[in-house]
Amino acid sequence: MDFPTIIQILDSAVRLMTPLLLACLAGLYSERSGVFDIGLEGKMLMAAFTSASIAFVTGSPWLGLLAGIGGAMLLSLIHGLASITFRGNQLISGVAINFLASGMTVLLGIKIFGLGGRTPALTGGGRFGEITLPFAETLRDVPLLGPIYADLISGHTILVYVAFLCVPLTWWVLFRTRFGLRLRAVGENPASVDTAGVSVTRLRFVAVIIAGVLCGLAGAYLATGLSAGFVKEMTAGRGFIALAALIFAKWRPVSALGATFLFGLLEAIANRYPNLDLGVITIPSMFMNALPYILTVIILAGFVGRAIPPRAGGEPYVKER
Amino acid sequence: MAAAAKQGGRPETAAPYAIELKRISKSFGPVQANKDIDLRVPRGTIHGIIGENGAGKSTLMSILYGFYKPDAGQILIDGQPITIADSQTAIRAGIGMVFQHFKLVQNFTVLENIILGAEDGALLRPSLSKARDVLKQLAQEYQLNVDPDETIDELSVGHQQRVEILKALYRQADILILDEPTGVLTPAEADHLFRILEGLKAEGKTIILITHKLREIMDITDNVSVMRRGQMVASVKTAETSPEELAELMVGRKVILNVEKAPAAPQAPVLEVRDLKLVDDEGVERLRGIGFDIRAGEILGIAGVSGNGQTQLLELLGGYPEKGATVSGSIRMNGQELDLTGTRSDARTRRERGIGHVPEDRQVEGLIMDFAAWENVAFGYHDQPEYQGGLLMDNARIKADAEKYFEDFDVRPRNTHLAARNFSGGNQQKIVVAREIERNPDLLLIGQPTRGVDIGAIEFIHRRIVELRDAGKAVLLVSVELDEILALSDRIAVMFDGRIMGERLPAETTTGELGLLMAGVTDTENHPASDGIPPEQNHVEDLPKEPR
Amino acid sequence: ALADPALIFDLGGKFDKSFNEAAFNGATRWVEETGGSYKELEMQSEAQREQALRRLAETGANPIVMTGFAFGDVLNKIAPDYPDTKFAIIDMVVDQPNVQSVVFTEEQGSYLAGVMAGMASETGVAGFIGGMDIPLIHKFECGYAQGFKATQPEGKVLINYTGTTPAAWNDPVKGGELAKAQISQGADVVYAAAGGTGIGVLQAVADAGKLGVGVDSNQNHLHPGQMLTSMVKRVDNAVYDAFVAGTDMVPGVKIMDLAADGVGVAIDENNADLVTAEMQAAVDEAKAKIASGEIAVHDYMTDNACPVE
Amino acid sequence: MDKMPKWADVILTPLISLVLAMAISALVILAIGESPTEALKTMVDGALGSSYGWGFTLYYTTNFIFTGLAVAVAYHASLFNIGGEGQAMLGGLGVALVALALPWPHWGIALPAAMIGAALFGALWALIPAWLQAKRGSHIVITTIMFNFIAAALLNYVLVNILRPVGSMDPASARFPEGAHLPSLADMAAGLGIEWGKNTPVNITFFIAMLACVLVWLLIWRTRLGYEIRAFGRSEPAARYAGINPVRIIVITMLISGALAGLMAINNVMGEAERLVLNAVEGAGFIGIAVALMGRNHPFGVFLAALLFGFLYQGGGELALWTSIPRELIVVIQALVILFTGALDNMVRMPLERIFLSMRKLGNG
Ligand SMILES: Nc1ncnc2c1ncn2[C@@H]1O[C@H](COP(=O)(O)OP(=O)(O)OP(=O)(O)O)[C@@H](O)[C@H]1O
Ligand SMILES: Nc1ncnc2c1ncn2[C@@H]1O[C@H](COP(=O)(O)OP(=O)(O)OP(=O)(O)O)[C@@H](O)[C@H]1O
Ligand SMILES: [Mg+2]
Ligand SMILES: [Mg+2]
Repeated sequence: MDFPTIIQILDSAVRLMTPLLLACLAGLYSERSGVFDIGLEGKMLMAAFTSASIAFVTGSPWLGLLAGIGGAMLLSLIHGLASITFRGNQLISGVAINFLASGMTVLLGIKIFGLGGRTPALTGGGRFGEITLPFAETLRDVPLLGPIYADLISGHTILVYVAFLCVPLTWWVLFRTRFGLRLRAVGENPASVDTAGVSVTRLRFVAVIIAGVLCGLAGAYLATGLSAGFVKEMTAGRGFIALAALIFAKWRPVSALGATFLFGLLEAIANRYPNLDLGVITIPSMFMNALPYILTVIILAGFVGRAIPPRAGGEPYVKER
Repeated sequence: MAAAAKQGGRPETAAPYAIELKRISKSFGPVQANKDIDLRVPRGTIHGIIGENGAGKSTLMSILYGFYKPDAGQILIDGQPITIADSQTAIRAGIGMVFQHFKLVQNFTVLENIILGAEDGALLRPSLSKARDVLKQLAQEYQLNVDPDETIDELSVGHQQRVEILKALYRQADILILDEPTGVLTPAEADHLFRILEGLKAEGKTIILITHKLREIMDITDNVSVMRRGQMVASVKTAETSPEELAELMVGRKVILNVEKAPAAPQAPVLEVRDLKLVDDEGVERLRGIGFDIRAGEILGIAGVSGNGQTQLLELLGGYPEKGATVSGSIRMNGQELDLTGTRSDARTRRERGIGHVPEDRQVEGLIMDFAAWENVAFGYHDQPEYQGGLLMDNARIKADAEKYFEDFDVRPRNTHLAARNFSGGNQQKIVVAREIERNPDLLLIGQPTRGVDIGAIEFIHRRIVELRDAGKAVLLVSVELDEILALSDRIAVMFDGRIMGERLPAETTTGELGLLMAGVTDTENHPASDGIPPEQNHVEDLPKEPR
Repeated sequence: ALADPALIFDLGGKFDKSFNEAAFNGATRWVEETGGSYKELEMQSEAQREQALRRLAETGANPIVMTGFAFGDVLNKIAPDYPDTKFAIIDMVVDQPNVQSVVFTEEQGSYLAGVMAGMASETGVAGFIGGMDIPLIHKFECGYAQGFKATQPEGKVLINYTGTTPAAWNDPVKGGELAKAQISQGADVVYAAAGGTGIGVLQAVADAGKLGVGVDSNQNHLHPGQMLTSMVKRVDNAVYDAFVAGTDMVPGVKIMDLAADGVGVAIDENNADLVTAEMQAAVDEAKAKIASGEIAVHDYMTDNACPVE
Repeated sequence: MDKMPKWADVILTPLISLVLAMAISALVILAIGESPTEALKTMVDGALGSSYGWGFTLYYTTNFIFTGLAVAVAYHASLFNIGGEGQAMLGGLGVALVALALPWPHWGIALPAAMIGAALFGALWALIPAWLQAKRGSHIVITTIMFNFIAAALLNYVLVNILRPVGSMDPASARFPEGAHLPSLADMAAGLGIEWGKNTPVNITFFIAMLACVLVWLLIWRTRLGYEIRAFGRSEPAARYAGINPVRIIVITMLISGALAGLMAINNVMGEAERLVLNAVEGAGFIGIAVALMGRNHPFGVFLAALLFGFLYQGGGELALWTSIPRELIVVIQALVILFTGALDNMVRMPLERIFLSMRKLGNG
């Protein structure tokens, strides 16, 4: 594997991990506050649809992005209503949201565009373009660092950089601000927050809404960054992978970066080597496709210990029975 | 009703009361926890509240603190009517509360817990550094020393409670509510706490103290109110009442406050423990070579400040040392060696060997809170032959036993189909004790038997323990309540830092001496610190000498 | 009265931008020309196949056309129950007296696409991206590879399959990523046989300024100037013919090969500039040779293997 | 000391929730310019209006019962088994291997053998995640998600490269021998001289599913193992205090769970398709999660929820087949039903409780 190849694989990994990272951070906020969220998939899907639609109609990816955030947030609010206000089962609510999104997106798509659930392809200005960072070209020839800067770091859509900025930001919010302190507390022991005179409901809603925003970014990136429009079920299970990454990362932002990068990298490698020829046998494509998942299990079992979720996670806060 | 009319503790000063509750009512669904409660607490006094488990004490105080909203009634602070919608309001009104089940974030540091909800500014750093200074002052002022950077789960319950008190003080509470604060404290810790309370009182702060211990009431309260079945049945000046009267007011019948028991008639050793060592998964030595015997028909009391290995000892004897712990030594039960490791070392096997166990924490270990009471009655014994009907369990049989236990132990409410969590702690405890005692084990391990339990229940549970002993069974009693230890034990061993510091006979020792041992002060006279060989071994003939 | 024909789409749905859609177009053309009406159904579950076939047969629809090999087994089972109804199945051979089995020689069409790719490619590396790793798609892949190697013997064909779940047909993101991976390995012509995933592939290819090859329907319009061609599989003709023939549809195997214009490469205003004269010539030559049998394009299905690569 | 009578909690609340869900669905249908009443009529007729409709409804119900029970059993040990999909796929493989192994003389012999195959493969697919959870603490949610993908890859490979008959375009196994064909309810009814559900896929497995419900109920609430599973699920420390071995419980529970998921294959693979196709499970594993949660992890609840989903599936299928309403509408309706009956149930329960309390108060005086 020569250097350029490595750069290309890493470059691909970055693109593949970005939606996972955003969704993973979304889940992090929600679950740190004690609200489990297996509806990441659905929220991303909805965001992908709304962003693609609006981006197509208005021709502006930014308006699309707003719409994406709006779409995801709508589902977040449903999740909040069910699992916070009405203390419903958070898992059921999440499942419902996934169904709702996969149905609604196509239904609306057919109704609006009549393309069997797809949105028309976005052309030119309708998508987020790739940003070339300053001096990328001039620095390209610098050995080692040049290509890393020019090919790996430069040349992604704005949302990629946003996603990566979200990691230190999340860390800072979580561990350096009042909000973060309360957020972590409400996920560990809501009664402690309640008796300290802070509203559990408000905190959790804020967290769930932030999750919506991040899922919105993720969905918009899928539909208006990576591809040019919405295709039904286009999230293709990424929400669940993000969930896995979240647990993998033990609900910590920086580890989340690592975990999602690992998933991205494994997939990129599998893409690059679709059927490894081991001389004796060539591994069939199916197994190369499954490789990321197999390795995940191995790594999980081998190197990652027990993951303890936020203590109050999944439990609605009930004072009076 | 008339009870409220009997306004004892009203002082002559016409000054408005720090707290005045008028006709407070609260029900949880069908349960009326508080009914038309009146309460007046003069400023600068310590006011005791007593009552049976489930009488409504915690609820009433939680209402005052804005944790629950009352269905009806009025609250006045310093004569001003106020609606306490949430704890925020209560805190602003200068009310602080130490809940019986602490409201701390386990994996937060002390400092973080202190500032939670009382941060100044959106950034943590400044708040933390400010809190650090304030904490220093408070610590000196009230001898409330805790390491601000420890995480809560590293702290003993006693220290956790300090954190709760500091939380209140940090918020400048001048009305302080403590719900069963001494339930988890050693006598020393308790005395320390009371000195603090006296200090606060001297500063003119008002204190409400919920407790099940009449001695504490008599010692430090100015007035005391008694609750029963959700109502306030009396409020009297402490000076004008007696423990007996209070007990009767509480329970509604005469209560014998001191255990009377015949002298023990010990026989052959049932349990022989030698050089027991346990190192937990963090590599901390929890047991450093414990050795003792318990003979049939005697109660060995183990005194000690909580966190000195008693829990590990009980769990190890009970057959479930914490995960990843390494253990060594020997345990003999009725002369038979018990496995310390492997599949035959589990709790199930221990029970087969005739060891019953009332765990220290009834809510986390002793019961499945969501199971119906009758199901809990089989817990741990669910695989006993008599509960099996072919492939299935014989639930009818279990229910029958449950009814019997409820009858024998007077568990209230007398409804075996309620979930365990809907019983008060006292009654929860009765269920556990009943389960273990009715099995009539050769050896009963019993930890903190009466923690948080009302005197009616305490009297009852104590009596049953003594009866078991008189039936020729062995009992290992672990308690942080010295009174309890002294009242029940035939022999007392004191644990400190994973060792047994020495053994005493109740008749021949004093709280003072025990207190010293509990603090790790080994005395020079003829009781050396145990090196794993029980002191009395030399005068117990029938003890098989082990090869060393 | 003359019975209405019926058309059943496979799970992909009629707007799969691919061969279900092609079938739909055929039906639509028939409607436009004859003004007739027909019944159409979309599957949503495996268990419904039999239900749909029987219900249509019982409601008197005739002929009944279905797209996709997945119907083969069921059709084989129920066709005898409706001897008076004519059935047509695409991509599968069902040996029943009242069934017409329409099979396409995808390898031949793909061969032509491969030839064009061979001539268009400057790097000598071509890419192929399939949906799921199943025999049908290997047919495309193998023909394409043969055509490419025929023009660039030293050339290389990169092959990727998107996934192993139904999502593999609807994952444009992964499709795009695979395309980028192949491009980064030098591919400058990429052929997508992956349904909805293909949309992402062709998009990524166009973004990178490389050439894409569409599949099934004529997809040249997706990225004018960036689509070398599309390997069209005239499912629309098959459906159209069946509908036109109506109840007189001839049972038996109907092979839609180059000769029958069943497969081919689309050349229209969208890719006219890309198709050089010699490219055109090469394609025509290959066509002729295949027709004459001089070139025998290997069919993956015969031995589950591909001679090249 | 409940706040309202049990019947109100288990019957009234879900019913009202269901009505709400349907009301919203109606609005959605209106929004896409179709007629709710027509849609409802089509669905009810198509799913429940004829023995034919029932034949499909019950077929889907059977699938969902198995996957629902699988999730429910694991849930009692507080294990969230998202792997039903993969376990059911492997179960299908087990069935196929058994069915194709011998020229079975009679289904009566083939069925038990195939059941063993299905249960075994399903259980084995659950074993690894279970073991990793028990021994290494690897979170079962991740591992089961991963194993769904791995199962799909495995099945893809096996069908294309091993089980596919030579020359067949279809990535599917060969047809099972006659002797391995299960009697459909139609056949059985016909045996009794009744004309019922001709050409419908529902088959004898339906009874097996109902039997499974009863057995699971017995297991969970009447056996020692069930007692231990529930106890462990509620509190691990308590379980250890009671001498319950966590590793044992986790592994056994997941084996049972996986086996149940695997058994679904008896219905769809052996009973319906009579061969193994790539897309055999069709997401039933995920529906199982909804079914279990909605059924409150109680076998009877699971049965009802499965029936409801069977109805929605078949009714929705009819809707898509015979009207211009897109099939995705049904997914939306499913979502709303799950949401209202499963997650927003307190929205209905809370006011009801208040009503009943006040009624009781009036009653008391
Ligand atoms: N959150 C709650 N939900 C429902 N019922 C409750 C709740 N809290 C208390 N109760 C019920 O209200 C009654 C009074 O409970 P409370 O905690 O006030 O008693 P208590 O006097 O504190 O008892 P203890 O001495 O055990 O602390 C009990 O019957 C209890 O079951
Ligand atoms: N959320 C709740 N739902 C139902 N009952 C409750 C709830 N919270 C507390 N209780 C009941 O209220 C009563 C007293 O509440 P509390 O938490 O004070 O119990 P407790 O103080 O631990 O009892 P004890 O003081 O005897 O140990 C107990 O019966 C407890 O089971
Ligand atoms: Mg209390
Ligand atoms: Mg209490």
